[in-house]
Amino acid sequence: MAEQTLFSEADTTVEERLAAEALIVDVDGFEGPLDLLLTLSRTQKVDLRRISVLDLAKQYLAFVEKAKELRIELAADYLVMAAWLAFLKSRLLLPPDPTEEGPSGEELAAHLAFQLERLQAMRDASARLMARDRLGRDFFARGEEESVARIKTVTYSANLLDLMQAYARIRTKEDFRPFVMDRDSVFTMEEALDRMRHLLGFTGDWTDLISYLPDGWHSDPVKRRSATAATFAASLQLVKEGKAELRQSETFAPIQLRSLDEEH
Amino acid sequence: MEDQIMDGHNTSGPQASGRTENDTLFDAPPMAEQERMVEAVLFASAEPVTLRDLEGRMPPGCNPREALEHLRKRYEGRGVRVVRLGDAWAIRTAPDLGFLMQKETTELRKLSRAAIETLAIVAYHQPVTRTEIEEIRGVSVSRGTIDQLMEMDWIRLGRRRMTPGRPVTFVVTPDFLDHFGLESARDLPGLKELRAAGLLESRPPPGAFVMGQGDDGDEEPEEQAELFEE
Amino acid sequence: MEDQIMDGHNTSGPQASGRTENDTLFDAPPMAEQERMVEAVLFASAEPVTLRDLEGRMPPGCNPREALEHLRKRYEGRGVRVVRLGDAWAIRTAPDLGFLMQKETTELRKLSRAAIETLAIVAYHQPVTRTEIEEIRGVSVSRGTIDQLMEMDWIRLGRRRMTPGRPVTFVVTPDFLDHFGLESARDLPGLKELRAAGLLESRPPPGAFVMGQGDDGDEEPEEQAELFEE
Repeated sequence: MAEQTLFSEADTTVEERLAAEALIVDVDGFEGPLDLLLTLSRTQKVDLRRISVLDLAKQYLAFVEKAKELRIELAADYLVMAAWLAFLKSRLLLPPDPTEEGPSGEELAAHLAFQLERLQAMRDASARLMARDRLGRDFFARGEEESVARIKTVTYSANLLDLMQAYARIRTKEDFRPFVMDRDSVFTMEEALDRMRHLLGFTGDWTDLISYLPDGWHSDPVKRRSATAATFAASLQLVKEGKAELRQSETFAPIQLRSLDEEH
Repeated sequence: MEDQIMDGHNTSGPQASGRTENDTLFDAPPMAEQERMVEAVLFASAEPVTLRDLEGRMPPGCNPREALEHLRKRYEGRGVRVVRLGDAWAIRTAPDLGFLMQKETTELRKLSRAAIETLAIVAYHQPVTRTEIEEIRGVSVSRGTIDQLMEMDWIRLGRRRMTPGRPVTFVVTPDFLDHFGLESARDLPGLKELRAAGLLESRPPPGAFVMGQGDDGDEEPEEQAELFEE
Repeated sequence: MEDQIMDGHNTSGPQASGRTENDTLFDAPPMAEQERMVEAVLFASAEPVTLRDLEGRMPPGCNPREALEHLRKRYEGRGVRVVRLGDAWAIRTAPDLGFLMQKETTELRKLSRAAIETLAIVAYHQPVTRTEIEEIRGVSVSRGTIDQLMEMDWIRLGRRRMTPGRPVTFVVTPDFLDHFGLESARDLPGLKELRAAGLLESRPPPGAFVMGQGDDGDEEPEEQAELFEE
């Protein structure tokens, strides 16, 4: 019944429907499923301790359904809560299964009611707290602090935040160090291209690509890998430019390159 | 007078030790005089002054606690009042005269609903872990909220909880008490009723179906009690 | 007169003047109440207050001059006095109690970055040697920085490390805990918690250490615990 007052469009007043829509559209205004449940529970107009969790679960599920119908994106929390409430609802409605482990529906419902009551209590408490007479608004501290004796003690100010931030700064210094590549063992494609443009003219026939690797880049595996990759990429570039052609007799066979440039 | 001030700095040995002995031989000033001293110190400072600080400043043998009680009575019903804030004391204007003080009113920082609720939860449930705050509110506590409350010096770190993960806890500060005119956290409005209703308990959810469960569900009630009692 | 009384909403002329007359017909608060008002204003104001200013703040029909006279008499012989400064009035501590006011003249200075970083390292890694501090900071620590922190009584010498050279270690003091509102150095939040609170923007380097155990895993926890107990 409760969900009817919220959602049924048949016999409700315009105001009620507007209110229901406002509730749905304003889903971002709720601070999570618990907040929404608390708001819904107010429609029951009873003490939070005597709330019907079953009705509340129905209301919530209806709310989620309605939100889906209206194609409102609900955050995952809301859907998780919906799944849990659906489970709770079934537990409350079905006769207890003696073989089933775990807490009873009533226990779960009681805990939810407790959570709602506690949240409401904290809301009331914070309202009462903020309504108290407050320093700087209702009552005041000494306006003019006195300094009589001229004894200068230097006190250094530092608060806990300073301390923690300083520590965080030191411990994460590494994270902020600019990333530096190990240039020593990297042969770039530009370098390879440069080198091959020079060499291409001197090699008339098919030549193994590996022979284009610069001196000193053959033995160290790291260097060799980088130089091979760069040389291969550079050779593709040369083929694209129409200056060379590549061939390979079979998979994993040596790749060979020859110049296409007629003038050389 | 100078001599007292100099106590920290080591002046020549024999003289200094001689004085210390002498000091304990002096009779403490009469209570009326002690009350004047406390009055002067409290008036001069905008910040609450701790009992320990008063003891340190007043001549040896003084009983600032008793002097404070006299002073508090003296100012009852006056334009300013002697208020207690935890271990510290301060003079504050009477709240009913706030209307005279528009000039002094400071713009109170606007706090978000999340911040206000978090503050209330820390005050009423202290010492409380972040997870417990989240469990009570049903949503995660945003990054800035705790930070902001700590910056305002209304909450601070308490003792670590002796549970797995040893999570840090939060408690309210003397500044918080001062701001809201509370003698101690025990004087929070409605605290007794809330406790009697069991609403300050951190009840673990039954069974495996845990909504926003904490890794530190097991609360030691003694710890909290201890904090509020002293 | 009219401005004070009026709430700012300008009603039509004759009506307004009619109200002014009415207002002056209200009885002024009793003198005891006026005295309270003057007391609160003098206390809370950052500067001496002139009679005119008092008149402006108090309800119409008040006689601040008379209230001041009463207040001045009331404070005769007390720890504070009502004093006249030119044409303005203020509450000041009695001159004979000036010796109590020494603490009010402290100068606040911001701790240098080197000092706060060194302090943070000692707090998080204690007991820690100077060499270790330098390793963590990545720069050398000047003699002055350590001296300053020791002078402030925020760090002190701990036990010598049982390693070649038997280097001295540093630990934080109870004064440090007091100043930073900590129950123990173990209550300092770890990197993870700092990040959760939004104090850290970056992600941890792989295998980053977890607070508490530090990178000096060879430190026996007992040693630290012991240090804090005394």
